[in-house]
Amino acid sequence: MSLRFQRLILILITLVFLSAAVVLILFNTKQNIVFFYTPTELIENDFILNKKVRIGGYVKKSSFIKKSLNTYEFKITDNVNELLVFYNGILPDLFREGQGTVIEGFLNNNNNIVASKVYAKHDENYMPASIKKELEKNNQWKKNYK
Amino acid sequence: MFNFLINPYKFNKFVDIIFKPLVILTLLVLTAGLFLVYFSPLDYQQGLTVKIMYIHVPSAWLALLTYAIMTIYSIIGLAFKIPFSFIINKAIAPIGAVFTILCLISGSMWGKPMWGTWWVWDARLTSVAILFIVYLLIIFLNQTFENREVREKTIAIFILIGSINLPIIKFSVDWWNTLHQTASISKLSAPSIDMSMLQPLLIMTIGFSMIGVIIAILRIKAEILLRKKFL
Amino acid sequence: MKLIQKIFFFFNREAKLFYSNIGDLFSNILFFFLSIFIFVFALGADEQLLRNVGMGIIWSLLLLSSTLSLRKFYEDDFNNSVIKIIHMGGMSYELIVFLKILSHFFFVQIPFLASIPIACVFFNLPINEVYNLILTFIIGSFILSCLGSISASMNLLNKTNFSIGSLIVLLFFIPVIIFSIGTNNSESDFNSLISLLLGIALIFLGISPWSSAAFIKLALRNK
Amino acid sequence: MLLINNLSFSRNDNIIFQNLNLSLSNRSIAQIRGKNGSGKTTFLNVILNFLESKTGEIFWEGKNIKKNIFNFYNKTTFIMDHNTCTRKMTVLDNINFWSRLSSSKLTKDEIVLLLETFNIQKYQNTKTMYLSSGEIRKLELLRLILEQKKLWILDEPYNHLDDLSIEILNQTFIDHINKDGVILFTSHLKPSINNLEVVDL
Repeated sequence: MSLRFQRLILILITLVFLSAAVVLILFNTKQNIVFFYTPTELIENDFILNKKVRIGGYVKKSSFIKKSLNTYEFKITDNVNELLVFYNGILPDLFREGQGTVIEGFLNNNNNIVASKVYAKHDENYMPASIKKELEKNNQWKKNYK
Repeated sequence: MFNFLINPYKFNKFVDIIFKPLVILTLLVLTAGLFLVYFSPLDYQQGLTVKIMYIHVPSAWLALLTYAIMTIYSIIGLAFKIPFSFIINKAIAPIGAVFTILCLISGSMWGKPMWGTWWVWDARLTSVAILFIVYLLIIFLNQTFENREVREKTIAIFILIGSINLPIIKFSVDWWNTLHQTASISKLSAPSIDMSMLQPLLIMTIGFSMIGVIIAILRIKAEILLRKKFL
Repeated sequence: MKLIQKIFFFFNREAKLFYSNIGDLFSNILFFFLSIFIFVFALGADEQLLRNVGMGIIWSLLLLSSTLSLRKFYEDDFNNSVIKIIHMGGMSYELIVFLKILSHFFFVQIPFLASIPIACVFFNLPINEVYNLILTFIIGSFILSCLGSISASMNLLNKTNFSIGSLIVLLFFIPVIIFSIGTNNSESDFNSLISLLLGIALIFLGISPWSSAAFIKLALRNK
Repeated sequence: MLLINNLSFSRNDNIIFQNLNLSLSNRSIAQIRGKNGSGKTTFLNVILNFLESKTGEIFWEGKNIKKNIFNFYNKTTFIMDHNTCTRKMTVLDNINFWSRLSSSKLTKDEIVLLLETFNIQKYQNTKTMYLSSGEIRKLELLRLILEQKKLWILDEPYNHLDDLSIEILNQTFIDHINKDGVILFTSHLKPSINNLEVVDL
């Protein structure tokens, strides 16, 4: 068994291992390292009751109700389906209707969430406030969320 | 033309020529950047806090760029056996570490008002923290081995193994839906950042990278002198 | 044919070496159980808290206590140049590293596997978490052996501080910990996580013989 | 038939030895002499391809050793200056491991006979860490006879040995040469072996 023959076998074995590994990893990377689920994803793989879960989406327009000091109720949606959220605590100053948000909380039975933490998610558009006023003045301002 | 990047003597000659003008140019660029940032408009969503971006984004890019440069140099050093590349690796490791810690601190300062928390365990932030730990390990490894040849080769191989982290950082926002927003500049369509904010950002990036280059030049020259003493 | 006999006697020697200093293994397992007690005292004995936190603590303590036995990997075989004699006996460095990884897996990691159920009793984990823990540990411990081989061969000539070796193991073990604890929260589907862990194990199995052999050759050249 | 032509080696560019030529036909023995630190051990390591030589090649039986290293190793025994037996294993375990590794054809009682000639048979089942350095040295040299290879390369074989053992060692060298073996060893002593080729470093 000369050295080169041994090394050749080991090269073949390593290539087989590496290709199998790449296939395994690429095939199922998507679902599991997830920071948050969208409401549709959550509903698809059937709710997990009272298990800590993170949901990301947009605050539905005109669904924001301020019940009392620091307790709020709003709907979170990803333009497909939506979930009702109860939250009491301080909201980040970026948070308002139509804004992207990530919620950590527990699902109680009829598909609404008691949130323990609310993050405001900033999308990637930066635009000076001045231009926004002009656009609003001659009402070209339209908020098209995908 | 480019072999001052590989040959220490040519590097010294080239550097002596361009060092003084480079320092003056950097001061100019930085003052221009300072004014542009001061007069840059507030963001329609965040208002004043967006100004942290002018430190956070350049230091993030330069942290990744420094590691990419170190990876290229370790490949050159190992494959073509050029000793100068190991000198450069040793010299620019701390610069990358400083840029990474700058990016982490400015990022978390920006996160508190925007997201509502100093630190959140998501893919982009954790992988940048791992990059910082890799930088620290490289700096510590530089002090461990007695034998120079073993030390250089081990660190070069370690940098190569650690470079798996670069694509993870770059594409972590696109692969997994993370709290950190996707890239504003590299989108194929028009960049979703307004022109009046893009200019100061680019100026600040150029300023930061020139500071990095100056410090790198000083450290590499010091390293060459150190190496000559032992040679 | 002769090579298989040599491999068999290589394992025979590893077994003899393992049984001759069995004290090392017991000190590792003792470290594992003592640190479990420390965690339990630190967290207080409240049932529900221990149950939630148990799997994570056990996994990280397994990782830490297996980095204790890193120095034993190549250190004494390298110092008295037995590696050179084995290489002259007809085995390439890559094959020696591969056999070392397998023998480390059998003689160091399997006893840890035996001590997991006892640790789970201390944290009164539910049965499915214990099952998750054992399954992910089998794959995880193999990755630990590969990583241990890489970091041990990297630090052969490193006389000053050996802790860099365990730092490297901890650093590269982060994704494995994320996935193996991920099997616990039930939204992520189980067998995709396990195949992900298998993928990482295969990657490390692929690169560790080559990188460890390269480090050993480097160390032999500059002894 | 070992042939070395203009071998030179330098460690981070200070030259250890330069264009060294040596040719050892069958039935020949050579000694490498030099003051300490003159690169004797490095020379042996370069011959055995554990160190990369700067220039020059080494031929064993006409073929360059870099091409088929395992054929070369298959016919060589290398005894180092430091002890390579495992301290935590007994003498017999070490010997069994060595004989299996080099697939030697010695039977069990031949091995016991060998132990008697080196008079370390009473330590058969004791761990090597309890033996004296002279006895461990004899155990190392025992590997020469155990593996029955053609080319013997030894590094400082005579240190730690008493006169009787040196006499036995010289005798084994002469027997090996008569069975047309090749021996190359480094030592600063001047052993009384006839037609000894001397290489000065």
